Amino acid sequence: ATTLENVKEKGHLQCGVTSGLPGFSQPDEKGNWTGIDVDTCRAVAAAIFGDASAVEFTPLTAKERFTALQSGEIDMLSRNTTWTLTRDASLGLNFAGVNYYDGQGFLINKDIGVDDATQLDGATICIQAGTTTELNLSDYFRAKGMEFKPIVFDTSEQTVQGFAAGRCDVLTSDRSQLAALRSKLSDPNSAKILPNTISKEPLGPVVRQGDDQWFNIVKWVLSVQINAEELGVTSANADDMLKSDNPNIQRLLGTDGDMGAKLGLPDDFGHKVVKLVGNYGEMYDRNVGPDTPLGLDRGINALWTEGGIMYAPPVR
Amino acid sequence: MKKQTIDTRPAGPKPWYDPRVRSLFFQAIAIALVFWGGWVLVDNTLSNMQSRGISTGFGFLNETAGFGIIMNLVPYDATMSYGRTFWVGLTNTLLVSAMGVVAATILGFIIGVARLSSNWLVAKMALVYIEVIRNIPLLLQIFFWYFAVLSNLPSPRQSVDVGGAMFLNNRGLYLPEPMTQEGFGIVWGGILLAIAAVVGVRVWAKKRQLATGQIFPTFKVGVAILVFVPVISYLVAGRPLDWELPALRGFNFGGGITIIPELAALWIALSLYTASFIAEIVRSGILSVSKGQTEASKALGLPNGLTLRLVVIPQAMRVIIPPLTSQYLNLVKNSSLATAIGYPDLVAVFMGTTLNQTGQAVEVVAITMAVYLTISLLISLFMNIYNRAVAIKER
Amino acid sequence: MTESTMKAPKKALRPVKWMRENLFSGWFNTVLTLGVAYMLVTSVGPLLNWFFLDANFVGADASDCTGAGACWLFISQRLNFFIYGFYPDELQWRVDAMFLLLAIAFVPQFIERFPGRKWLGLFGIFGLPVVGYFLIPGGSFGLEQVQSSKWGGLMLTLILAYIGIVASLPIGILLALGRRSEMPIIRGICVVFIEVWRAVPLITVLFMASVMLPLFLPEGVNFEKLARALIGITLWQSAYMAEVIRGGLQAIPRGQYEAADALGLGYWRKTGLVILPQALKMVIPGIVNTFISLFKDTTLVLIIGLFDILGTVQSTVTDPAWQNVAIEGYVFVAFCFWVFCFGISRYSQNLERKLDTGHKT
Amino acid sequence: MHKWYGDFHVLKDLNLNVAQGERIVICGPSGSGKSTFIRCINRLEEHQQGKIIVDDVELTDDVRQIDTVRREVGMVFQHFNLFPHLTVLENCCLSPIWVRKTPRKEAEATAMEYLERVKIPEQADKYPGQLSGGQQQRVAIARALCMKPKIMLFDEPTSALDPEMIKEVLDVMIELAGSGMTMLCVTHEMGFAKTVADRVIFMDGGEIVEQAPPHEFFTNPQEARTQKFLQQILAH
Amino acid sequence: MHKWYGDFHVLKDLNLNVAQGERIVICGPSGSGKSTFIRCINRLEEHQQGKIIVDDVELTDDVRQIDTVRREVGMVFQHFNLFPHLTVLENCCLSPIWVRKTPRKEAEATAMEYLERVKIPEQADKYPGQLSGGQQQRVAIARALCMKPKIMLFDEPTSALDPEMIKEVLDVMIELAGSGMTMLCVTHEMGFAKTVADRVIFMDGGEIVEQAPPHEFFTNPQEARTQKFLQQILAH
Ligand SMILES: Nc1ncnc2c1ncn2[C@@H]1O[C@H](COP(=O)(O)OP(=O)(O)OP(=O)(O)O)[C@@H](O)[C@H]1O
Ligand SMILES: Nc1ncnc2c1ncn2[C@@H]1O[C@H](COP(=O)(O)OP(=O)(O)OP(=O)(O)O)[C@@H](O)[C@H]1O
Ligand SMILES: [Mg+2]
Ligand SMILES: [Mg+2]
Repeated sequence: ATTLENVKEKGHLQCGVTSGLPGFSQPDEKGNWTGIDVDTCRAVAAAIFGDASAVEFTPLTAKERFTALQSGEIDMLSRNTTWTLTRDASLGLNFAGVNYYDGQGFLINKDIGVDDATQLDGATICIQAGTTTELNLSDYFRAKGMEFKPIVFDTSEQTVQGFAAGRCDVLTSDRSQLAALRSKLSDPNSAKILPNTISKEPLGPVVRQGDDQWFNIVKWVLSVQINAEELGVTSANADDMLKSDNPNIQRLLGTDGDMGAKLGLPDDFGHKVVKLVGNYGEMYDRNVGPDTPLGLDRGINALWTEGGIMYAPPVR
Repeated sequence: MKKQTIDTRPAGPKPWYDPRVRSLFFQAIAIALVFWGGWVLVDNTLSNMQSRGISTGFGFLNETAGFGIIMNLVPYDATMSYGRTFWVGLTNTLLVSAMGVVAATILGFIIGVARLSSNWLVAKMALVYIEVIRNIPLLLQIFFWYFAVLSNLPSPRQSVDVGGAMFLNNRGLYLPEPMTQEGFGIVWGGILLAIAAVVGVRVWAKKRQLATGQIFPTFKVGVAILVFVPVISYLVAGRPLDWELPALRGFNFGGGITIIPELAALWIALSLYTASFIAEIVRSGILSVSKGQTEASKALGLPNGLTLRLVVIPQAMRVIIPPLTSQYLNLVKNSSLATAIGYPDLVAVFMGTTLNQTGQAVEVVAITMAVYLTISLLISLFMNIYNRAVAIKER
Repeated sequence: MTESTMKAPKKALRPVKWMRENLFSGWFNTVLTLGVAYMLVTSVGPLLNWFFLDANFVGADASDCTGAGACWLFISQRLNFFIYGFYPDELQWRVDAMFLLLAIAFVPQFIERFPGRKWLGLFGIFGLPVVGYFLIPGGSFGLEQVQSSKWGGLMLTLILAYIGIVASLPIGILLALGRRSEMPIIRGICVVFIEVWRAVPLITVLFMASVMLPLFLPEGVNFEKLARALIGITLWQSAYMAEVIRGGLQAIPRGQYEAADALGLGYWRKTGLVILPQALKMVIPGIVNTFISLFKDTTLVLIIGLFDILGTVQSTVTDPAWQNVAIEGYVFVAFCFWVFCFGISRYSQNLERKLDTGHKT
Repeated sequence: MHKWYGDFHVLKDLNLNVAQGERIVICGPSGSGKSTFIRCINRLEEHQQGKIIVDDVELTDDVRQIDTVRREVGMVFQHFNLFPHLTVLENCCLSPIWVRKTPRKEAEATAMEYLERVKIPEQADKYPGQLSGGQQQRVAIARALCMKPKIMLFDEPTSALDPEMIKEVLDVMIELAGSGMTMLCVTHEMGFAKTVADRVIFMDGGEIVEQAPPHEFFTNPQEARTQKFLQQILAH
Repeated sequence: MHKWYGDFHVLKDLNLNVAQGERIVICGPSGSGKSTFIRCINRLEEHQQGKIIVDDVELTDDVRQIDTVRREVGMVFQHFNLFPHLTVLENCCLSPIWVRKTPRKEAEATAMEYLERVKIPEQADKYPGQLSGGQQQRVAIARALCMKPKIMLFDEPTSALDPEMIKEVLDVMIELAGSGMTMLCVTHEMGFAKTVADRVIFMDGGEIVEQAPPHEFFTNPQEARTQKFLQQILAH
């Protein structure tokens, strides 16, 4: 059976997320998940079922995530996962797009008095197991002819705890996470993020290889969100926009054409996604934007029209 | 009722009523089931892996790993292969297990004996120790030692400094590392000589004791030989040994030998936890030796120490060994909790990072499980041999 | 020869004498005593301060933790989460009901002469899982469904341990019987099964169960993550259980087997009516001890992302709203486990003592 | 009939006919194969050569035949082998209920009858552990009788008992013998042999050395080995 | 000498002088304190009041004195208490080697001598578990003798043995008595008492009720309690 059929049969989408990373996916006390990765899953659920809550989340450590996806334990993985060639090619996975452009950076204790990553020779560095970060770090230090000592933790909670406890001088991770992790410190001002970005980290949802329909669904749900922002469709005005005579918006919201049917989805899936979850900008602002505790500027994640690189192929 | 002698085997029954046939039949079914189950499993797995585009085979072991590991007993850097990460992980697992086994055994024996001490306070403290430690999950204890205790050590700049040669901080314990120079062969020679001499003295002392009954202070003399001969040869060779002292370089201490806190926390937690079980085993072992044995030994005039050494412990060992073996096995298995605090053991490195980077879960997990199975069979084998040696001969 | 009513001497000087005999007999003991006493004195004071005197018990959030000692209100504020995980507030009565039934079934086990405590115990072992099966997840009898992903905290810990032990018992019995079978192949299969499971660490088992199991099963067959963790735990546990039960089987004298044979009972009746009842009774303490170690080992599910009690505490100690409460959190979990495990182990020791004397009659 | 343990020939060419209602006492020095012989009869041990025919059923590997024979043969062991987790009554009812499929009520009634016959009806609800050795052995006899066997086998039923208790048990056995039950009894109680046996069999080294009616056996043994054995026994 | 277990007064004002070479048999009903008394002599039990002087050394809390006394006193227990993990020879050599610091060769030679004296030299390399009870007890005697003690204590050395074996052990003890060893022996074997004892002591309720040379003791006991006890014993 195809993944879509399986999901429909189950009645919900099984989505792999991190076990707790503010802004990306984090459960509250009641088990309600929030975050940009979580919203990506919700958008897919909204597209399939017209119900953004038809998702079950499986918290995964970085180590487990690919095995869980490969084995069929989850239907899609939305767990700030970096798109790399190896992962795409040899793990039997497909990356369905990018919902956050990130880069690896360093969080460092202010006391140490280091302003630049090139001064980090000999540092002890906390990382999370099973991430590209682990590999980038080796590359970076090797290229610079510097040495480092990696302390590898299973979960981001433990990584922060290790850093907070002074086990390492530097914590490295994607820059977006650094802000989140820093906010978890007892005194966030004691640490700062170095200006260097040592890698490209395009993060996005992942699906299993071999089911193109499912791959397309996830890819296009994300594209719909980005296009919606570009076209000015928001969850607030989605209903009004149904009356829009902009053909782009009509195709997006399903009032014109059979875009949904081509994917095996209801034609109004775009409307449902935007209405129930919002466009990309909303998703960003709600979870990681400047008004959230993470306070991340759009930066390169701004639309291409606004100087960023968020660019989605057209719904046509 | 009649009985007759006929020189043939009793006539065979119908096959389905013959217990031998029945048993063969059941066994055939069992074997078929196992093979069928195994085949289904393998078939499913292969077809699932194929349909999901997962590569199979062990070729990945030769690919470049590309990630760093903080502690390696075999040479390792990021340019080496995944196969090498396996050895790094395995040696780290073996190291912490061996350290744990030694420490837990020593501690366990001490606490077990303390539990039986005539000193009320000591006995009660041992009791409290045992009851507290063994009733709290090990994972929690590892977290406690790692996050709550070791992390409270000073930062590198405020290190506890022992004579400028040893340093203790929250990055680990730094010890000077001996660097052998040219001419160190003489010292090696001295060490070998000393060991040979000690063995010689022991043999001689035993002979003399057999012959004259005098007991030679073998232990003290042996220690003296072991200390002085190498020292003298060291001096004679012109001190061919440099110590690389750890020193603060940039962020951290460099040089010397480092015991990282992950290792320390894991080691402490494993040892303390297992020791609490071993203590109980030792205690019940000692109690299992009947009072008559101690009395007989006292009646023969043997003092308490000798009674313990010559009469009680040898007999207690018989009771102690089997459960002790399973504690050792548990310790080795529990060392895999390393992954929770980032000690690079087999599970953390190989079944963790390597598995994740290569995605070859089935192969990696199979190798890992095979390793644990081998270790535990080896330990069982070794302990069984020992156990047979100390078993009591009966009629 | 006449003063038959002479009293034992020096009765009045008891405490002094007691101290001399038990604390200060010989220089070695004196040194030990003084050393231990010094350690106690220097550590108990600060610990007391931290635990009680300087600790904060009341308040609403982190800002009320002003004292130098422990911040216990962190625990009381988050207690609900630690006990029920994400289980919906308004449905928590269902969990409470299970806790109550659990208490009703097992507290009487500690009370000698409680009427019908055997039946309560049997209900606890066989009935409770059935009740729980309907009550906790809901979905039938008009109960609202609660996904297993919402289960967590102490409740999840107990469910894991409980089902693990109850389910592993029958499998363990079969394996133990198989291992003592006269059929070499059956015996071989059981030996291999038991030894393999006993040799591998639980976290590899959990890892396999949590992420790899679907790979081994035909496409489309799938269970929940919790169910898979339970399968892993149960199989792993049943190997240990088998060894405990085998110990009991071995302790049954040959005469019992022969007498049952002579009465014409077949293999299964002999085993079910004569051998197993005796063997199981004999190894109850062993079973209880296995339970304790399983109970402690359930904390490892944290590593596969289930929120057991340690998992919930770990996830909250990194909550930015609370600072530096890691130690309080760990102490709380440690205390919870300790109370359970210590209680049960005491119970098993009692039992052991009783069975011991029971044998001699 | 022959039997080997490995290379060790325990039972050599035994040949014995027991008529219905006959009471046979088997004696002989330790290790002579008495127990092995008697255990072969209800197939607790397997024999390798020859035939054992019990009540017209031949004992072979066939499980049905083994079951049939075991139903017809009651056995009392030296060490009682009562089931300690069952009450006396339950011990007695076990086989009737599960093997003979008697209704429980009926089985209990029969059991009480036999318990009365061995003179301990008042102990029915106690556990074996609470009884004295003699009482336990009597329960064991009652348990065997509850199967209503045609033949009773006794393997040194009194040798694990204190002297006072031996009498209790022997009395029950004598009573039983009086009622016409076919009995094979391994014992060294020569008094018992004299009182009830129709035939005494002397075994040594796995062979039947001599068999004779008791008065003849005791007063006028034919074989040297028998004479020697009797001297030892009677010297006590 | 007095001794208490808690509030229980086990030994009441015992007063006894034993001359060198004297052979004393102690008897009395069960629980009368015989074992306790004899165990006090080499301080396996502590006495609370009064003096025990062995070979001019007084037994006090002083460990050195306890050691000295234990070296001079050999003891044989009811349950042998041999060390099962050592061979017979090693059992015998243990104390000579470690306590008396005898060379092993010499110790072994002496041990063999004593093993010959108790008539089991051929068992020297077996383990105690491989011997019969009587043999074990003889090893225990040899082991005690190997210390060349001045006094030997026996606490019911034959009561755990089968009748055939009792004789073996008693023979050894009689031989030993003949060689002039000082002996204190708790036993109910009146035959032995009659043969070798210089004095028989009767204890009851922790007191010495009567002491007398054996023929007088047996033929003409003074106290009512003794008479009653003797009747019981001799009725056997
Ligand atoms: N399972 C066995 N394997 C090997 N040899 C055995 C076995 N059981 C018994 N034997 C041997 O068979 C011989 C006969 O044993 P059996 O128990 O029948 O003797 P017995 O006449 O009943 O002696 P006792 O009076 O001591 O009970 C003995 O030599 C014994 O050692
Ligand atoms: N450790 C002890 N604690 C308390 N009471 C004891 C202890 N040992 C012995 N007794 C009591 O002291 C009394 C004397 O015991 P002892 O063993 O000396 O008697 P005995 O004369 O040797 O008897 P037996 O002939 O049965 O060996 C008994 O009443 C016994 O119950
Ligand atoms: Mg026999
Ligand atoms: Mg006594």
